[in-house]
Amino acid sequence: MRHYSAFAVAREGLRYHTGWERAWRSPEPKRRYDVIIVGAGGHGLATAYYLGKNYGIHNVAVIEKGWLGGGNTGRNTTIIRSNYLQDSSAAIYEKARGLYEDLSQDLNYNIMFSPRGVLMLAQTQHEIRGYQRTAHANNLQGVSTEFIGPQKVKEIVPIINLEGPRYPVLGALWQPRGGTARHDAVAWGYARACSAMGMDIIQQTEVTGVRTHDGRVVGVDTTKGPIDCEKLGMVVAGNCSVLSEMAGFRLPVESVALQALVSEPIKPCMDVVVMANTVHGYMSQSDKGEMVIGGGTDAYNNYTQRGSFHHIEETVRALVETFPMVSRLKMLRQWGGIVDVTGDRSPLISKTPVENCFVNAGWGTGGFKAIPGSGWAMAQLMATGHSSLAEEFTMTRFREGKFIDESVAAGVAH
Amino acid sequence: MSNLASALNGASFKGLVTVTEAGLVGMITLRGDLSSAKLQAAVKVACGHDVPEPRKIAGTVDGGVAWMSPDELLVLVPYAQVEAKLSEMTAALDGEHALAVNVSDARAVFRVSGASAREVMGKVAPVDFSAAAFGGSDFRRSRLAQVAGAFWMDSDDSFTIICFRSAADYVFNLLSTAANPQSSVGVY
Amino acid sequence: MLILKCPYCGVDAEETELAAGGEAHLKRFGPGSSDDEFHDYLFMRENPKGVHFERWRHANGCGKWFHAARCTQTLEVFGTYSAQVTEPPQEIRDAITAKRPGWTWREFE
Amino acid sequence: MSTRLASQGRLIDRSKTIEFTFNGKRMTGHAGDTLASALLANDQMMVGRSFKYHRPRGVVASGSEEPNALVGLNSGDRFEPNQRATTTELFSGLAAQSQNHWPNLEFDIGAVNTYLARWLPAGFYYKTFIHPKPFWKHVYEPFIRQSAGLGKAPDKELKDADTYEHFYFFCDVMVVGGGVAGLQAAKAAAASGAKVLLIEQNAHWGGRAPVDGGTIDGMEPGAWVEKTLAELQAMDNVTLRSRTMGSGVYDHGYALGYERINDHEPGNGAPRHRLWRIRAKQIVTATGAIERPLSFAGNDVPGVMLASAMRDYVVNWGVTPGQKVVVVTNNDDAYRTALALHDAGVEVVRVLDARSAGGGALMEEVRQKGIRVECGRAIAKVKGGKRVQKVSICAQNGVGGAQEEISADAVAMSGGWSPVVHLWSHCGGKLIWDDAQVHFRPDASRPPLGADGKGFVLPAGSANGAMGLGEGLADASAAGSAAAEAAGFPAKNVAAPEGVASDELPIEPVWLMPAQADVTLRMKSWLDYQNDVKVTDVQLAAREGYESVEHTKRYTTLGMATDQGKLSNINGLAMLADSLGAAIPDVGTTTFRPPYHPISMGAIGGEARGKVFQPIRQTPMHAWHERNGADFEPVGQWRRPYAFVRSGESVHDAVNREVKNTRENLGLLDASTLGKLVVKGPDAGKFLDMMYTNMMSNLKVGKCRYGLMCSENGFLIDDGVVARIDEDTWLCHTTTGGAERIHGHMEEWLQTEWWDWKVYVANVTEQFAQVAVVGPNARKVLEKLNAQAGSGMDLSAEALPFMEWRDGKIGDFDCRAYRISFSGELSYEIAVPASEGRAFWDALLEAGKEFGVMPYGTECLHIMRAEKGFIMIGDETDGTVIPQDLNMQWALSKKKEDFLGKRAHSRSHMADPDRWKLVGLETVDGSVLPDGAYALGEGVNANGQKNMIGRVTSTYYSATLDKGIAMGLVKHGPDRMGEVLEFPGTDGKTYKAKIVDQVFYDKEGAKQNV
Repeated sequence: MRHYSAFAVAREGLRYHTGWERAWRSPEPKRRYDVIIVGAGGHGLATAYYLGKNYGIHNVAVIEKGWLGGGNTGRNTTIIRSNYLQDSSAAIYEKARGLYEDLSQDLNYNIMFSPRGVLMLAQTQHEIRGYQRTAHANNLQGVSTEFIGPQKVKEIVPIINLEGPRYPVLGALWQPRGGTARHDAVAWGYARACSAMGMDIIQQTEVTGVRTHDGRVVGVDTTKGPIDCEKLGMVVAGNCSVLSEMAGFRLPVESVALQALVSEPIKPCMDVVVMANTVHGYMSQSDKGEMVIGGGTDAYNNYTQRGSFHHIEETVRALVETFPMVSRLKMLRQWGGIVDVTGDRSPLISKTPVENCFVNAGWGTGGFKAIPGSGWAMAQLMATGHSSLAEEFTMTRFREGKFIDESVAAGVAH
Repeated sequence: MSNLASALNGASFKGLVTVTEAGLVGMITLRGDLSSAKLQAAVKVACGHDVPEPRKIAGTVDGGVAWMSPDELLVLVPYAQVEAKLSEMTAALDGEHALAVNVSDARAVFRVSGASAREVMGKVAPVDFSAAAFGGSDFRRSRLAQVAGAFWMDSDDSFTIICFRSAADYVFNLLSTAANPQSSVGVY
Repeated sequence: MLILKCPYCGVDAEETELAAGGEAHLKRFGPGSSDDEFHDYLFMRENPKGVHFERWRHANGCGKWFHAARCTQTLEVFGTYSAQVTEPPQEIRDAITAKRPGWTWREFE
Repeated sequence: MSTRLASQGRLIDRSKTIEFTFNGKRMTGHAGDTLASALLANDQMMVGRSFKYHRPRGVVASGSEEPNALVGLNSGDRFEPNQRATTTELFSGLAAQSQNHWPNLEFDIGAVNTYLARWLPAGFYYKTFIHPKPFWKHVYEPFIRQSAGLGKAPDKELKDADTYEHFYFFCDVMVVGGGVAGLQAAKAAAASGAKVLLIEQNAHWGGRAPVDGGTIDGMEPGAWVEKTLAELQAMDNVTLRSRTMGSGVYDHGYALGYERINDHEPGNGAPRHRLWRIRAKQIVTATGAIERPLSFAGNDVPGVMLASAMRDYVVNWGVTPGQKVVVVTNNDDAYRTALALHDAGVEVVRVLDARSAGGGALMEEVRQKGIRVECGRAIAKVKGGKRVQKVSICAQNGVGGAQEEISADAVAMSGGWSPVVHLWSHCGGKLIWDDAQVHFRPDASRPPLGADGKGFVLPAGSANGAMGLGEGLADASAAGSAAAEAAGFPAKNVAAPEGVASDELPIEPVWLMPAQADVTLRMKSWLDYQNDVKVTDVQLAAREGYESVEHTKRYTTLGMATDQGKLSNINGLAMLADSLGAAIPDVGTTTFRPPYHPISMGAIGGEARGKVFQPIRQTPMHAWHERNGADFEPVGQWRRPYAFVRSGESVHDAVNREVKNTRENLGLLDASTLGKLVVKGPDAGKFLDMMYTNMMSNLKVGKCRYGLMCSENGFLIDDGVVARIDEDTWLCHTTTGGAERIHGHMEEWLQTEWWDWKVYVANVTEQFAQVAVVGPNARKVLEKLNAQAGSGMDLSAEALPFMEWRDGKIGDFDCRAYRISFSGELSYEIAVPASEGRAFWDALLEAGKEFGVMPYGTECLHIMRAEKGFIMIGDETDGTVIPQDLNMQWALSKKKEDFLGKRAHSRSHMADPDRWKLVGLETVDGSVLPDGAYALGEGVNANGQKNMIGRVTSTYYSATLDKGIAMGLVKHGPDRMGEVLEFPGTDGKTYKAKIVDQVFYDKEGAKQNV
């Protein structure tokens, strides 16, 4: 793999950048792999990457129906935080956040992790108590957060309006090392590193069937023919139900549309990520200058990647109230993605009824921030059969009534 | 009854249309089998009107009945008579599976009148207010922006609106905002 | 922005008048049921890419719950019908068959 | 130089002069000008700087596709960044500032980037700024962020001075676009009787036709437009709206219209924008087409303009961007610009037609005017910095060896036309590639599908690839009729007008000029003017394997600028296809997403701002609370007084005063917000036994019982007192804000599961104002009211014992009195009709004076219930807590076979003896435990997190006991009474608290049973 650096760019500049090689190969599939990962989004590519890096498993194919990173990895609002309440959530999201800290160096690809800080506004007494509780839990979980008062909030976010006529800002949960990253770069960086390890990323190839024998997975059928494997990882977010049906089992998830939008770019005016859950709006400013705004999910099953506009209206009016200057910006673009939601809105990183077939799904609205930790845990589970990070995220937890419910801390959105 | 007070004490706003809180109206929520003769008779006695078709209203706020759902009516009577009417009705429905309750105080009533009334309503409710689509004895339950509401036209250019009493202040401000004198749409 | 006709009041209600209620025709399992039955009843939802039966409430309207048959891939609506039935009526099934020959949903087809 | 012409200018009124400023410089224009035409009339060629290299930028287009001429408009609370000069109607006093430069437009430090361009190719930042790690946050990113963005952010402290609104509109056919195609489509649709809405984004109707010429039914297009407009205005089934853009098409025929009501006369009192929420059975998109630039070196120099735009400026606004113009094209249409310029007396120094055989009739016409036309020729390079100075000419089929250099001050370019397919595509309409016309157009066989599974969008005219005037009108007429028919209106036969325009020879694709341009030219050939994406950037992306059009777009930022690639996408796509050796349709396009053109956030939010942002529900006593020092807290949509603060008091003082006074004298609580649901019917008892965990069917008439509700999943969702009213009627109290939720919950089960049960439910929450009269003097004050009235219900302990209710009169008020207590004091909750609530409240305050009456708020309520060890939904419960956790097995009926939640409770984790259970907590030093603190266990878990064995659920300072009291959930708590636990605070301290009984005050309940 050609090393990326300022010097390399300078050298290439002299010959008009004609010498750059492909960031990743575009191979034809082999007949057999040790591991097949279905889904070349962030989670799938990260799983492959850590299988190679942590367990020396390199005979891996990542099969992608469309283009790598073309799903929710490239459609989200790029927020990274780990200020979760429940132990198992805090553990995996903090693992992910920690890996993000060094990911650019690890991958030799600048994914622009920007620990600019994440604020979650408390706008009711109930939210104050909820976030104080989270701060106490984080303190014991090794996640660095603190509950701050309104004046500190104003210092950190000068454009905020503390005196909303409906909901004043009473304080906030502040995670200084939360932030954002360049979402496409995360997928591209992992893809480049996987390819460099000899893994095959097979794009434009759809899995049409999952082949099993005596309850064990033996391979998949694809639009490019059958491919055998020892182990199979399903990491396809919104489409996981379709894939699991092929393997003959059902997942406790439903697919819904989640929307987001960006404003036209303006000069930097907000240096942190702000989430206001009482009024349902969150916003950050990209390095290009656009205000990146997360909307809500529709309550009905949907595979169209188009949501309902009234959610956009609700989000925007909340932000206009919280940040009055937003009123005179313009919406440049809105879009949607299909997210898969479980019964407790927490993910699945789990074995399945089919032996050697593993699933990573159900990230709902919060998947991007988890990518490195999710891949790390999934790789560990697939390679060794056990992962403490993944332990609680089994698909059997609903049977036991053992939920991982994050909404308890004042209905926190991801 | 000096103790009585409607939600906004008859507040009023003049703009593109006139928005007025119409004071207290006697209202009885009646749930039951709308096809039952006993129930129909009780309604007739109470307000002088027959049970209307779906999405219709018969009569006025001084004596009328609106179709709320397949098993619910809203009976309108003068506020002072509501308790008497209610006990009459309850007696008449004896032995019938039905529920009649006084909701007069749980509601606020507004009147939106003026040539632009349809337009002002078109700003707050997801309903086709063109003359071809809404008028006469049409009665509709829907949204008034962010709260529930029901309305009908008591004349060609006037709506009567019912909402929850606790939302009266919001609805009044909402309608007044929509009635900004400079904001005529000019389509109806 | 969906529009569904409320079968009770006849209004072509736009989504903002409605509340979605998830999968239709669930069979309730209470005390005495097995762990699997109870688990599937509460958590194993149909999530088809295609024909789906679901519950909606005309919340900002007549307040009634009703059922809708809808395609989750095209958002086409095959019809709405009473909530007081345990499976979709024949005319709804026929309407779907006319548009999606060979469709199946749980035990229905 | 760029000047106002003596002639032409069909849209301006030369008799009206308007003053405005640009970067503080005073300029004048005419009524009818856009800011862009006015700037050009003032020879303001450079109007901004590009995003990445800070290159000088001039006006390139004449409509909403403009990527360059973006300005900061107005100031203060009406300032708006990134306004397009081309769509901004000039008004008196308009003040515009150019963007993205420092210190100023003419001299911009950032322009140094243009010299570094060679080392700043697409995606360079992914390959650099990696080491040393800390530099990204502290050096690199701050640097990148400083260069981010275009316009300034509006002032952080100012609120938008304007208002906005929404408007619902329903029609059979919506036609988007008021050009001749749109007008004809509307006419055809309306003829059938369908209700038609026609919207046009500009202030004027007719689109390009009046500029492009030809005849319609023998008339000048302008005249035909006037005539047709008049006909439409006369039809009462047609609504016309200018200054209204079709912003987006959504599922089930939902469409957004963005009306700019007074952007052209700000501050006139009208709402600024109106967002039309349109429900259309059918939508006709007559949105026209957009001309493409040509990719040659220096095609971004100010003065290089789309040929059609230059024609617009001449004909519509009487402005010419130059005195010596070069026209370069690969199609016939650009010749119209040469003619327009020539007719206006502007010298056209050369027409360069990349096609070896050149064009047809229009070319001949141009030649006859004595204009020099050269075929098979191209622009090798445009020279000049801030404006065009020279143009070097070469053969199109070559590497760009310049053969001639001529001086010119403007270039009109035309790379062909792309239909505006955005609205067609928003909801899934597919496209096909048209080889002959070299563009994507809608594929009629794959339209966006509506609720009925049929197509609901029809493209019309040039938006459908029907490019000629006659062809376009015929196509639009057919589309209009077809739309009406699809909407259920049998088509009347409407004859399409006859449009006649010069015949044109076919376009020839020219994606790079010259065809084999070498790298030094390619790296100066712009695709995306605003984001500075060049031909070489797309080629680099392809080389590096970013092969999908989405990858290339995201890697190079092509088409991600504020014009969303209206000018650049197709050229970039073609360049990508060329680099991959693939056919353009095989590479495909990026997804088109709403809005078509950016719309204001204000308009999206609509009226919902300030006092109508969200409803604030008010009790009948709300106004009194506001006037008497209430410090409100939001509870659901309600706002309840947290405490009534007196002057000189802190909120904390007020709470303690209220607690003390209520325990010692008399307190009043506005409890009107508590939900009240009437449940009636022969099966009501059976039903409530399913809803509540405890038994309600055996409650005696006249009595009350506290009940718990669980979800089917077993978790506590609500609690409250239930009263049996008569044989088949119960009244259920819910928590504040729980009324609608629980009412819905009950209706859901009745309608969808037990629909054969005979039960009716009604929500009567707001019918009553409810006041809790609490404290040792509670009975006294009520009896005083009776005494004053001379009659009233018997409130003695015998007549109205604890946990019973009575109907009757208290004083002058009809009421229902409940003898219930959430405070442990003697307590009555009195419900009176809401309309008399305020009067009742006033009467109690008046009569209560001698008994030391004081109203109290929610915090006092919370403290008093905590002193008594009562749980609070939302504090002790959080959606993960089951009654067993709260030691409330007593409320789980053993007699009942079934109730919601019963089955769930038998799952392994819920039956787990290790679940945390409710206990009282008392700090060893009497201090107050921090809210939400966790109890520390031993060691760490598998993920290295410290083990926790409990948490605080509520914690208060008890004024009654003068110490901190708390409740919490603790592992094996009830078995560990007396044990001291450690609660690490976030303040670094560790709090020690002893596990105690959760009832801190009046354990035997003596105070309430009097």
